[in-house]
Amino acid sequence: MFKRILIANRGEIAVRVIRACRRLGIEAVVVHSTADRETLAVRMADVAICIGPPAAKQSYLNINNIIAAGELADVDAIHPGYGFLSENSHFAQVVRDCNIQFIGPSSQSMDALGNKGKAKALAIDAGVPTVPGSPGVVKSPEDGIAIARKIGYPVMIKATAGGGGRGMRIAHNDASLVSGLIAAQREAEAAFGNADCIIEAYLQRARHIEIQIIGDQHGNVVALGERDCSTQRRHQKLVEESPSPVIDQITREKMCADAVKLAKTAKYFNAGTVEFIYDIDRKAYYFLEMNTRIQVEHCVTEMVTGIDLVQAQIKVAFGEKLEFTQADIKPQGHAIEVRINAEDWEHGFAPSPGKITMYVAPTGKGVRVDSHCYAGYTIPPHYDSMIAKLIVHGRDRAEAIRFLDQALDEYIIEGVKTTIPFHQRLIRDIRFVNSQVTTKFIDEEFFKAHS
Amino acid sequence: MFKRILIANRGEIAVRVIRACRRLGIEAVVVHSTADRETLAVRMADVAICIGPPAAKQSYLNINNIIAAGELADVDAIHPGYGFLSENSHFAQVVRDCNIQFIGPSSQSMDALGNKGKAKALAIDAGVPTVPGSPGVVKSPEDGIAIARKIGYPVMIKATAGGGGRGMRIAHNDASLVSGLIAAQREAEAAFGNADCIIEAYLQRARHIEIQIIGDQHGNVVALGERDCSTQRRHQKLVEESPSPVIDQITREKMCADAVKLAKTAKYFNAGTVEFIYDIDRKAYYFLEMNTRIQVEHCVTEMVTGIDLVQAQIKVAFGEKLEFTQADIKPQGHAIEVRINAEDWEHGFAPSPGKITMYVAPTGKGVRVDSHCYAGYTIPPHYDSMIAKLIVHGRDRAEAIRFLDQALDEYIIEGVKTTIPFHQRLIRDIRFVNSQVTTKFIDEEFFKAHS
Amino acid sequence: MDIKIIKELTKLMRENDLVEMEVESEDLKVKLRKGGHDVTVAPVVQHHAAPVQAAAAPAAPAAAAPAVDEFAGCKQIISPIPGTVYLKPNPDTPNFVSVGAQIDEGKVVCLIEAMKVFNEIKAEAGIKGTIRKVLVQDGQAVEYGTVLFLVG
Amino acid sequence: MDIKIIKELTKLMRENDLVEMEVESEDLKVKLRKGGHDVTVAPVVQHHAAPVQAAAAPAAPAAAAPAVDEFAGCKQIISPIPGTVYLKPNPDTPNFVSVGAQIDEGKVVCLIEAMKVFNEIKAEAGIKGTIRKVLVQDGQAVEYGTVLFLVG
Repeated sequence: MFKRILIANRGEIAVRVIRACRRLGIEAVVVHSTADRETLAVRMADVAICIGPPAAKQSYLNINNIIAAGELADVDAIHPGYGFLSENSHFAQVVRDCNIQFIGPSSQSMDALGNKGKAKALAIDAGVPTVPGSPGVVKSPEDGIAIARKIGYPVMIKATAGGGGRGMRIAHNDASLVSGLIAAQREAEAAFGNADCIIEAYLQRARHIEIQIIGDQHGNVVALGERDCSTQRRHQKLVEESPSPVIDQITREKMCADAVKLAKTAKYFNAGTVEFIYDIDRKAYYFLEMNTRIQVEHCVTEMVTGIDLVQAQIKVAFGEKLEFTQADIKPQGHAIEVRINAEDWEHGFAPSPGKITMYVAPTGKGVRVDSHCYAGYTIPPHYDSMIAKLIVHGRDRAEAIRFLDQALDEYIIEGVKTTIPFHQRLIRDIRFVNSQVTTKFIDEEFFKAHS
Repeated sequence: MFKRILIANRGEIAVRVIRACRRLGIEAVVVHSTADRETLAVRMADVAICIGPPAAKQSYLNINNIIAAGELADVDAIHPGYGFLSENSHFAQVVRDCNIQFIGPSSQSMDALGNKGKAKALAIDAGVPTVPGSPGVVKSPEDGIAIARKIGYPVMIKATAGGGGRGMRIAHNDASLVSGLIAAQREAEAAFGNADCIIEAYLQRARHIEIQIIGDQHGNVVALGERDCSTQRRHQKLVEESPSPVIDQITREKMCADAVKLAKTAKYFNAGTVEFIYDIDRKAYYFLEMNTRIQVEHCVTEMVTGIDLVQAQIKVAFGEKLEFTQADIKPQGHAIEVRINAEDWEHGFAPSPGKITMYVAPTGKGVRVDSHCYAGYTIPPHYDSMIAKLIVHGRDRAEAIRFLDQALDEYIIEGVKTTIPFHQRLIRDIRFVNSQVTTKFIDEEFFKAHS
Repeated sequence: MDIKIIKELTKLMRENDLVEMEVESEDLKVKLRKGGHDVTVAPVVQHHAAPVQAAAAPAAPAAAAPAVDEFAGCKQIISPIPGTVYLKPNPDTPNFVSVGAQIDEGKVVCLIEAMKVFNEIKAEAGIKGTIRKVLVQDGQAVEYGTVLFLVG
Repeated sequence: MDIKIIKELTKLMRENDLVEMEVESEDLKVKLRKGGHDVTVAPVVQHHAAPVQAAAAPAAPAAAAPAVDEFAGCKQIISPIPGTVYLKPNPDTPNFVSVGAQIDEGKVVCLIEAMKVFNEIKAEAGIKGTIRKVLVQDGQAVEYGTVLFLVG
């Protein structure tokens, strides 16, 4: 097994990876910016190395300094976490060129799957259903209009390099298609340095359902069931759960089989997530995109399957074979995760960085909190506003919601505003309780009802 | 179910009972001394009522004020926790006389089992093996000598009203028997207002093994397996685990059956613990005493059985039937609990009260922390020094010890001295790892090896 | 910490006739209140959620906080038990004591009903003088330590 | 917070010739250190457990902390990358710079080996004057922000 791993990330995922390293007897090296000296990850790490000033571009995205730190600390492997450089195939390649193992897929499959257009083509090749849309990049407004008319309005315009809701636009007619396409291209060029966009059918009532997979370097790929992440605000996931309350066992198995098929087609190894959009009315699912990294919401799958995904990820990166087969995966009970952020939910979820003066996390049977925060910690304004992920695991969805309600009630965080009150309202909303939420629920309905 | 429960206790067990109440939809009323205004229990409770000044005698042992608080808050039941009034049958009776349910056994069975002499007689009646010794209270030094000679030296002199190691003496010959008996009687008179002592054979190499039982008011009693609490310092438990690494399945089943038999003989309901001493050389067990309350180490049993003992205790107090039978009890894996105290272990475990300035509890799969502490909390000097119970649950003992090692390493507590470093040494001691510990190990061997 | 900051703050209080002051910065929290007693050491029953007489209780200490100089040096009579205060022997009679009443050790000042028993609350040894302030209302729920009267 | 308390403390420091001071009360924690640079903003690689060059590193900042007045107003040259410092071009030659050397913008002051590459560290724009202090040793591991030289 690896002797020493560098964690090129921060916050809760850095702490999470350190915990996995500990369990595997691996030393953890954490790199950090000058703003992150006092973090729990720095404190827990065996070695901590400062790599730059607060701005992510000069620290957590600074490939040179990260590699230099890895060589200085003589690490065997680099874990990229999520966000930052986790899906940067150039970074993965540089790491490997330096004879350091990258804990992720090959640069080739990352390239093939990380680009929305290429990934869709790959899905079509593999026979995985995709949202009706342009066969590739839209070449011109005229090309776009032709495609949109063929699919039928409304359509979605998406930047191929986008993610997290950026570079997306809905068009209801030819005019808004042209203006939306130009705007999306401009936004994508500015944000990702790549203006390429595609067009897809826009589903009116949809749920976001994703399949967690993991593959080893020996060609084995196993699907670990789905996560339903339909409760989103502006395409940002707020709540994730497993199993999905809206799909049946046959659909579940088909989706899992398709996810495995896609991963095998791309010769994928590492943990990964195949995202689908599920059309509630047609009861049909379509491939959306694949994330070639560990995800924020991986804990939901860990709770129901009992598998430690980060440990498994490290093991397959080392070259080990998966310790389980598809037949071993028997998810138990129901798990829900909510993201507790330092945000003022009543004022457009405005970030609320600052010092946490009091912090008591909930605990008890079926309650898990993944966090890097503690009383006395100052949340810096430079990065995301996540405080913690609260994950509950009950025998069924009703029990999980009850546990969640109690855990949110018990959670004490003072000094910054948090999204705890938002989640308390959300999980008592009858639409959430009855699983009638679509991906548009929060943006279009929830706030009207709760203001 | 009860609508509102008063918790006549403090610290982690008050928090633990509040959590159980929440899960059952019951309101929690916490009573507290003036020293405990800032505690987590007071903060979490639905209602908090101050009942007296810091001294326990005037607050947590002040029956009048506790009952007055219960009537003021109009509660249905009182949970006594452990320690304080939890085994005071007079208190139980007063509570019931006020038409409040006492979450514990009947005063009669509490009386019969709480007194060591009576309990032993009851065990003999029930056919449960007891340590060879005096049939009842030792009437005179001459009587004592006769009994001791019959059993064979060394013998143990024990106050019938004693507990926690107080009022105990070992005698190796007639002379030390006489002096020890007189001293023990004097000590017992002073400490418990009752000078009665008994004499028993003194086992040279013993382990402390106890059976967790729970009974309902319909005559059902179920045994939930054993806990091995052999790692003790001056008769104070430091580490508890389940299953015991030294007993076989046949012995386990016999002990469980005997515990159930004893409880049924005493018409016992409530959670309870039947304590045995296990003679390593003779591979024989003897009844020691019974605790008629929830115990500190109940969490160990919860982890391996999956049963929430505090919730079950509240349910049977309400009159519900047990939701499981003996056949349903199938303990899984191995659980270990260590008590993290605010004590300076290098200086005779001297209490180290004060303000906790930094607090980050470990987390992760198989890790549970029951605590009332947080950064900013001041541990008052008036009560016990417990900070937290750290409980781990692994597939086997080796995995549990590994989890424990990692969790202790992760645990950050600053501002007070803690027993974390002691536990880190202990669980790496080859004698502990190989389960060769006797109840005398810490006092007689560990400190010599580690100083 | 340096006493100067406190001195400065108390000077500000004096100059502006303030009785209470809270200053909080990122690392420093100062709370000052003039006078002989600090209400925080004698709160009433805390009702966090809903149940018993929720609304009345938490508001009480703030409302009852007296102007400080006036009551500086007063002694407190506190409740020794959680219960319900009765200021008069029975509904038709006057209060046991009112502001201005002279009391002496052993004088009954109110009743506290606890466990169906009406406990007479008497001025303890050393409590002697004039009732300066009544801090509870008839029928109010109190806990151990709730200040009932100020005597000076 | 009030600056007075800091002034009082610095006065105390001045009067008693102290270079460092930590004051902590229940609510207040003050840490003062005289001089032009604060070591806490420029630590070297932190080695918590065992692995890389464990012993030498944590002791370094305290040992290197200069008497304050002497270096007040000095500018810092920091490491832009984690790596290993080399003070001389090769083992047989003198250091690039030593205490007392005059430097100007663009002057190479040391090498930092990172990723098998020897990076020349040059005085940045605005850094000009005399090398007053060398804070690292030849072959020492540094991280981003480690102060290498003081220039005044």
